[in-house]
Order: sequence, then C-alpha cells, then structure tokens
Amino acid sequence: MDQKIRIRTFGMIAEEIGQSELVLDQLDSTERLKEFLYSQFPKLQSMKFSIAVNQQLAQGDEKIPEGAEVALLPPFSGG
Amino acid sequence: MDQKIRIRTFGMIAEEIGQSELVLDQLDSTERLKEFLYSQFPKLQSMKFSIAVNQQLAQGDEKIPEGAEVALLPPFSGG
Amino acid sequence: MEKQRTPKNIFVQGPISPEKIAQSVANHQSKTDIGGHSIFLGQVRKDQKENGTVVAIEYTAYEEMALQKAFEIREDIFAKYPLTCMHIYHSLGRVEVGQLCLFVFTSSKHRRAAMDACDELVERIKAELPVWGKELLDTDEHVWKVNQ
Amino acid sequence: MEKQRTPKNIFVQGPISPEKIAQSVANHQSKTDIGGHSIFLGQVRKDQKENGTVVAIEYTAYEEMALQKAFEIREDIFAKYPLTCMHIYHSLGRVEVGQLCLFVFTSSKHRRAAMDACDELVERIKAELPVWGKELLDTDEHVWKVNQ
Repeated sequence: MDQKIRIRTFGMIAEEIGQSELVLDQLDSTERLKEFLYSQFPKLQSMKFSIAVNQQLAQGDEKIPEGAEVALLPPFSGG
Repeated sequence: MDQKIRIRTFGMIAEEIGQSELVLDQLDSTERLKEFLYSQFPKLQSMKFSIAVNQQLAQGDEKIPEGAEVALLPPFSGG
Repeated sequence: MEKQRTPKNIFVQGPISPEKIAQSVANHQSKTDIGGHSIFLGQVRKDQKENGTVVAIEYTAYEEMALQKAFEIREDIFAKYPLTCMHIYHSLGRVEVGQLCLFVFTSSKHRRAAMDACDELVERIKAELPVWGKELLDTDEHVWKVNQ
Repeated sequence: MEKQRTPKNIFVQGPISPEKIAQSVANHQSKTDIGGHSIFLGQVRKDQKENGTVVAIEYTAYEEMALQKAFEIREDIFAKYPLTCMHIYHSLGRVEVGQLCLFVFTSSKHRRAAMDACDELVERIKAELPVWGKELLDTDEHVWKVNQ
C-alpha cells in the first residue's frame, strides 16, 4: 500500500508535534491512528484531543476513508 | 383649608385632561383624589393609571401628605 | 468596590446614534478585567396600526422619578451580579422608525453575569420606568404605545 | 423567508473595532421591522497566569470546518427563533488585552428572540467552533486558553 494520509494539527497538538501537517502511510481507523500517534509522540497520551474525519468529529472508533481529510483538534477555546 | 395640591399628569392621562399639571384643593388620600378626578373627567374611569405620591407608586388607598408631589401615571411604555 | 453611587442621567434627547455605541465600547478597552460585554438596543418599528403606519415615537417621562427608579434598579443589579460596568440610555422626544431609543450595556469578567444582568435590566426598564411612547402615524393620528 | 443560505466568512484578521459594531448597527436602521438587537462582545482579559500576565491572545482555527460548523449553528438558530438578522465575527491572529475578539449580533421584531438567540449562539460558538486561543504572556511564555 502506498496510499498516504494527510493529518492536519492545531493548537497545542500542533505545538507538541512541531508540525502543522503530518503525511503518514494510510491507517484505516481513528483507533489505529491514535495508536500510531501515541507511539511516535508519547506526550500525546496525556493530552486531550479529538479527531475530525472530513470535518466531522469522530465518535469512538471510526473508519478513515481513502483520501479523507483528518485533523487533530485539542479542546476548543474560541471567543 | 386653603392648602393646594399639585398634580402632574403624563401620557394619555395628560392628553385626556388637556393639562400637564392640575392645582386642586388639598385632598387627603389617593381614593379621594380618584373620586374627584372621576367626577371632573369621567373618561378617566375607563383608563388605567397609577398614582405616585412623592415618586412612589401608591398601593391601595394612601394618605397624601401636605405639600406632596402627586402624579397620574398611565401604563409605562418605555424602551 | 464600596464607592457611593448616585443617580445618573439616563436620558438622551432624540435618537441614540450608532457612534455613541462605538464610543461606549471603545471607552471600555482600558478596563482589562472585562471579558464580555452584553448590549441590548431598542429600535423603533414601522408597525401597522388600525389608523395608519408608525413613522416615529415621541417619548416623554416623569424624569425625576424615572432617574430615581433607574438608580434603584442599577443598585439591585450591581448587588445581584458581579459586574464591572453598567450603562443605560433612553431617548426622550422624537425617534424615527429605524432609529434607536434604548441602549443597555453591561460588562463583566465572565460572560454569564453580563448577559443575565442585561436581560434583567431591559425587563425592569420596560416595566418600571415612568416613560411613555406616543406612536405617531403617517395619517397624523397617534396611538399610545403598549408594552407587552 | 425560504432563501437559500450558504456559509459566510466569520473571521476577521486581528481585533474587531468598535467602529465595525457601529457600522453593523447602522446597517440595520433601514430594516424597519426590527424592534430589538442583542449584541455580545468578547474582550481579551489581562489575566494573571502562573508564569506571567496575559498581554494578548493569538487565535488560530481550522477554518474550513469552523465555517461549516458556524453555518450549521446559524441554520439551527434561525430555525429555532424568529430572527430578522444574525451576524457572527471572530478574530484570527493577535488580539491585544482590552481589544475585542468576538462579536455576535442578533435582531428580531420582539426582544426575547434576539436575546435568547444571542445567548445560545455565544454558548455554541465557544463549545463547537474549532478555534484556539494562545495566551501570550509578558514573560514571552504562553499558555493555551481553556474555555469554562
């Protein structure tokens, strides 16, 4: 498989990872993505964040379709 | 008794009476004032209004002290 | 916070301008403990009445009593909510359709106090201030405004 | 009232000026079916943090998702309340202490709808829009803002 997945990062998650975008080999679910992130960036384990797939917040473990837009979103603090 | 009482009028009550101030012989309570007004201006009988004595709304029949500032206030409609 | 407050004038002759609102907001930018402002604006509606269409409202008030009552309301609201600032402006005289006749402005550290206080202030101003609106119609007739 | 609405930009680069508020209010004076406007303004507070004092907040957003979400919120609120108008503006980038970062503006025939809608909009904007505030301190450190 040489499908790639683009992961956008925001706020303190972007700060921790040090990049606003990650390009990874395709991962087919949000749980597998989390496992990968936790192994690469152990500090994320203690940080709160949601995963958005195609601009919708994932509820529990969700499939990541090919070509999906995925983003890591720490708790919102607008206003 | 030649004590006089000044009665200020507002809104549709002022309009009905045709004057923004009445000077009457002293009347010692708000009920007696009402009776007088109803006899002089019969249309007031069908109009809603409160009486303020020294800028406080009278609750029921209240005494009118000598020299009091009395006002006839139709329902408020500010804002 | 125990400074003594005294009745302030709330009345403005004629309509309240949008620039007055901008100026009031700008005046609060130096108060750096404020996190939220809540504003209510009353605007004169072009209502259809039985005998014509509203073109303006002419406001009158029992001014001395209204200022005293506004002061009491202010004190009550300051006692009830943790506010930084509170301002009330009400028009007297003629205000055309589409123009502003009421401007209520509250500020606080956290938004909830400003919002709840603004809400309560507007309700009390409408219910308790001896102010009257005479709705002037395009037929030269008029009707006395009735608050809901 | 069945006109089709599409996502509108809500983001403003830097602080929201008091003049923008005056302009928005003035723009509604030709809408003569409006009786009340409700406005909420968020202002950056000079909070004391463990490692210094806040001097500014720098806002970032997942813009595409935020605009889509703001659109959904608008549609919900328009469906729930009889509003004439609704406007949302949120800052991106740096906003200094004392400056405005959020401007929510609702208008309706009778005041209750505008006030309730404004309140609900502010709560939903804070809870649901993917926007982040980085509080910059006078020590050159920073902390990530946390909404209550």
